[in-house]
Amino acid sequence: MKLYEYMAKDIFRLSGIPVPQGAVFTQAEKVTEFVKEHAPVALKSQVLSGGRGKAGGIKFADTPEDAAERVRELLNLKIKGLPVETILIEEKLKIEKELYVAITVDSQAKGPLLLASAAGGVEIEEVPDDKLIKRLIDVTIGLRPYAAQDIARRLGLSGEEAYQAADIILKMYQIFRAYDAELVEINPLVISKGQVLAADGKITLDDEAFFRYPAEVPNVEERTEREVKARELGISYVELDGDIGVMANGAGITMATLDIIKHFGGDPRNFMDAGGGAGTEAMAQALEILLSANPKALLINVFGGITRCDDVAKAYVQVKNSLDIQIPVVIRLVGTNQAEGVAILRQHGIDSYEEVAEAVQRVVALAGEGRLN
Amino acid sequence: MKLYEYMAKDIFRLSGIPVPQGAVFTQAEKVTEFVKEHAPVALKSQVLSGGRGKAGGIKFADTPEDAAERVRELLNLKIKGLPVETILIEEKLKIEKELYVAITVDSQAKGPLLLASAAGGVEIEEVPDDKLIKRLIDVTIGLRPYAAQDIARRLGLSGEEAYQAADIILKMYQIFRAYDAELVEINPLVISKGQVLAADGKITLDDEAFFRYPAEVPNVEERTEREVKARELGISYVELDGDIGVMANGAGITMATLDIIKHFGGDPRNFMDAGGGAGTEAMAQALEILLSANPKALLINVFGGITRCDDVAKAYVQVKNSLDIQIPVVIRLVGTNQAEGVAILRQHGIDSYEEVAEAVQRVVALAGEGRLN
Amino acid sequence: MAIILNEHTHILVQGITGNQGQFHTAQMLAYGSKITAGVSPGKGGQEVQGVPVYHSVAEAVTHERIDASVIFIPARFVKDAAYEAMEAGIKTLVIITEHVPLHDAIDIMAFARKEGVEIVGPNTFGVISPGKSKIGIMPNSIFLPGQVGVVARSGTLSYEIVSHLSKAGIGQSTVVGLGGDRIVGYSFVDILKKFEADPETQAVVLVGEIGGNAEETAADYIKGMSKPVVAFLAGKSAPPGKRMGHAGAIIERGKGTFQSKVEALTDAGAKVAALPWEVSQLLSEIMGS
Amino acid sequence: MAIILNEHTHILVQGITGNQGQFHTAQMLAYGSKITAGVSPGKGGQEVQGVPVYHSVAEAVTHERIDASVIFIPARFVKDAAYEAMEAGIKTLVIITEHVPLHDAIDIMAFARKEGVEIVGPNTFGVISPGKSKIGIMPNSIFLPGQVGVVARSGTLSYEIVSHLSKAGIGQSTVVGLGGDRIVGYSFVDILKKFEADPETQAVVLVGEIGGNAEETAADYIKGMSKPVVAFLAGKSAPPGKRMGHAGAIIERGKGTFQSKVEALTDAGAKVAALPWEVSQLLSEIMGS
Repeated sequence: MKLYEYMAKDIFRLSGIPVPQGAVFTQAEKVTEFVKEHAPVALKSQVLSGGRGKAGGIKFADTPEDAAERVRELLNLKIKGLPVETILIEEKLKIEKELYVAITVDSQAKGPLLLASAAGGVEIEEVPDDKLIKRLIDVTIGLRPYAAQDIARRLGLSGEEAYQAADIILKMYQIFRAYDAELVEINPLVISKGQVLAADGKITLDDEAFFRYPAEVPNVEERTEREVKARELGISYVELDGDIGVMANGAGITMATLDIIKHFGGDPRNFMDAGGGAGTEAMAQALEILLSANPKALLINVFGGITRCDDVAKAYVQVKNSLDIQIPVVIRLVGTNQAEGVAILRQHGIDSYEEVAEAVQRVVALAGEGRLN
Repeated sequence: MKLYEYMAKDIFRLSGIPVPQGAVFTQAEKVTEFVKEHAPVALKSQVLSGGRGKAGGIKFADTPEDAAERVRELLNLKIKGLPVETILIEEKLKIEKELYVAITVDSQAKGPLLLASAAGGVEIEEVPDDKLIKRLIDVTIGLRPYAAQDIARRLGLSGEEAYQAADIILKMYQIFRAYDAELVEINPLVISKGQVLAADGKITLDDEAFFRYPAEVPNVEERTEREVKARELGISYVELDGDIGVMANGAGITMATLDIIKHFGGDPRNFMDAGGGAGTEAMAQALEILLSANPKALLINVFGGITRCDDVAKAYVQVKNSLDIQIPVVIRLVGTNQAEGVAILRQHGIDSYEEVAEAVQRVVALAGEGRLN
Repeated sequence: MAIILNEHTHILVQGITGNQGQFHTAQMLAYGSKITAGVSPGKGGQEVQGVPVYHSVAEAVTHERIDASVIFIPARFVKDAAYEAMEAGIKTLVIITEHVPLHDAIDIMAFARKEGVEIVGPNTFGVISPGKSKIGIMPNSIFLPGQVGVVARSGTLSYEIVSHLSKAGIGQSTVVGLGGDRIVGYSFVDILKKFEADPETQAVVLVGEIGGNAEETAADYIKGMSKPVVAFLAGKSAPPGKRMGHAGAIIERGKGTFQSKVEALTDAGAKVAALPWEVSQLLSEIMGS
Repeated sequence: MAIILNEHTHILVQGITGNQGQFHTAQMLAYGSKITAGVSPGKGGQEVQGVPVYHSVAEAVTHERIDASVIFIPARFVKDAAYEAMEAGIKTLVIITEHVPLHDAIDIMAFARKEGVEIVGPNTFGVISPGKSKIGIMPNSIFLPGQVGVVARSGTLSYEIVSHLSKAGIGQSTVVGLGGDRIVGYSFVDILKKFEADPETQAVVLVGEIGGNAEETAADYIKGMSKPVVAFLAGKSAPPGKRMGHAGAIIERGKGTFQSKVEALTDAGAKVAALPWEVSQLLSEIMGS
């Protein structure tokens, strides 16, 4: 779960990492008092996607009137398709230096990785490798003061600035561990009037650890209704742009199914890994999600491993009778109890395929026909 | 630093380990209200030495009058020479089972050791080895729930009792680490009306970690005035029963010096490892401590390593002139800058020895003469 | 021979009395796996499919020989179960459970390194040495003993590929599921090394997917391998920034793209199949059968 | 030969710019120790006695060869300094500092085990291989190169004994201070094993004291040693329950008594000297010189 900048900064503040004076607004009318006290100010759209600055999502103002006007503009903005609903207004800093610091996970080293660069303020992908400081963190001892001091020094800091930066880096690591974070990023970490502070902040939390999130973790939902529903069912669902609805069992095979659809000239409407759940109720709800996205045709691709083909067939037959499915459905069914499953489908007049290639070619053709209607 | 039982139980309570209802009293007059509410009660003298029960330090009462009388008796008691000043009064428990659990440090394994026994309530030294459950704890992962559950099961518990006991054991480990403890002991851990609770509690904290004790750690001083003063000087000082004052540099050589004194028929008044501090002020204060214990003679045994003999000699000469030393002092001085040190002493009419055997024989003889006076 | 697992491997099942544990214990026994014990706290003394159940791993290892443990435990308790097995001295763990918190996986791997333990998973279908033994949840029917080693990030996709191999008469020495999470124990390189050293294995199939750089790192190692490698990669059509089911299957910040992986593997001399069923064709060509 | 330390050991001094660090760097250099670098955060680029100072251990190891590090750092920062050295890959640490918190020592030892690091101390005078090199704070003048290995818990007492040896013409191969704390790195057994394996060492002197069971455990090992062992133990007259200076020197709950140690060592075939100066006499008798 990605947190909005202002939420990340709330956590920073709680953890003792200095952030600019700021407040959150959803209405232009309410900004007067804050801006009076802190002008000049920066007005920052709260969205989760990157490239907010380039999209015009950050503005500046010197007076309350000016600020209210800018807030109105921002609240009318859409960034990558999503409307801006919240604005963080902060004192505008006199920035002397911009640094980059992040803690993320290194899959290869199987542990936390600290990234830092003296070239802050730009997207980290644009920082050349020789300007990027990397340090793996051994979780058995954690990030230690000497390591944080070493990073601060290699960022070109010394004296009080180095001390403050090292302290912030240590606190970032504490947040990373205490909040089950996948990413804690400060970009830029700025030096302003001798003080080191987080001018921006990104925190991404691990969805799998939600059961132990600290009480102060907010809930952020920037998903479509269908994605929310799939999430509740424990199903992996990602919405795409095409018109062939896809349900498969297993992340790898679902991805491969999408690839095969593309290969044969089709265009998938979604990624749906329905996992091993072959129960009638689960099947019905998953199909409802698929259908609500208005695809032209559906492909169900099941390789029965743990999932038994006869169970899948039974569930589908039952659901088919209760749901009013108006589009063609192609089923590919192989694996455990394949013969029984295929027989059950056939009893109810439903064909199925053994080869994924044939099934995909069929569904692509059917979707094409659907598009012509 | 050993904590009193009631302090240990305060920490238990803070950490969520159940303890009996109780309150602390220093005056017999104040017990009425508590005893009315919780009678029958147990009255427990708060002392740091073991064997409190055998010394008559624990009593029981059914009524407030009875309790007040017992408290009066206890407040007149001395246990191992120290007067009882505080009484912990607790509800008297209906005890169904008494267990023993402790977490201590294993020097050989270099980590925490959990000890448990189904034979609680007696001194742990009296528990035969085959009835003692031992489990080393790997601090990199800490004491884990499965380990605590395993201990509870091996203590013969099951169901809810096992669950509660395991929870208490996990919390004991948390205390052990969070408070820098050398020992966290519950003896007995009792089962009373289906509840598991700490009927007694011992916590010993590591003196070297005082700088990071949690705020709630109380300060316990059960030392002689001289021991307190030595502690403030950073000198290791232990009071003994004899009449020869001893100052040496190094724990091992100080112990050996006491042994040699005994070997030659003398009796040391104290252990004092004055370490490497050869400054005049430190020397003066250390000597003042020694003299205030009224020994018949003093032995100063210095093997100069880091400590330079000339510095020791200079300091002694200066101090000797300012303090009024009424008893004979024997000095043994060897090691770094030995010749210079011996020369300085000689200039001031002070003899010194090179061999510890000779020095000890001399001081033993002088103390003997002192005793005849 | 085979890697990781053979007919002599004595297996412990942690969480044996749960639904998953019971079902797959039966499946593994049916395949011939040597399951010597199960663990389920509070249920010591019971039996599951004739396998004795113990309260704790410590208890199990004092009574039975155990070489490897397979974990069927709810995600939030997996860390504890893994620690328990490692503290008891077991040196191979197969963690089937999905949705294990990231930081728990990090902690498990750190302790495993300290204790010298090898870990398959989490979120894996397990390991099977066809005809000898399996430790995991893969279907029993699709595998065929033979000379091709298979290593995959994902389960059903590798079943798809393996069943094509088996139908084509191409048997497998061992099939290993690394697991779909961002942090897993064995990496492609770990397994490639084992296949390279295994005299029974003649060629290797690598089934990868978008996200991370595991395939790129594997490519570096493949350059020096003596045995041929055929790869298939899923996620060619996946959009960036979206997690495709697996926690690890996400193109982030321009890293982990399909193209990057195909290029790396091709440059390393591996044949990359465009479609799953082409893997067996490429293998047949290479192995000249 | 010698154990732990010889004339080729390249030494780092952590805390080199402090009073203790500066003084003992000079003393070690005077003895011939090969000190290649020092560390003092914020003071990189300076020199102490001609030794280059670096900001961090990581920086020092990239510029200089370092085989061992000696730590002169205030007690509350020792854990961090030890971690830093170990993370930088140094495999031998000598921790001079006393008053290190018990739990810090526990943490240091746990990480050392993980990283395969050997530790002398804390609260040790260090290690000296007479005539070759020293790492520590022992006086330079009292040692004599030779064939007797000495291992001790405490400093000044071992100086006392060593100076008797040297005066009697009995030289030392290596003298090791284990440290007086309850938790220290090397144990008597670790060092006895090294002396047993060291061709230069002909006999061993063990200087122990009351408290703990290190001497009893040592006795178990001594039973199987080929080389003669002479022991001296301090604390015969110490009362129970009182810490005699060293954190480890306390008779608790009837354990760690003088008698128990003397018996164990005598039973194991070691000669136990009643008085410090008898050690050299017993050695002379045994070695027939």
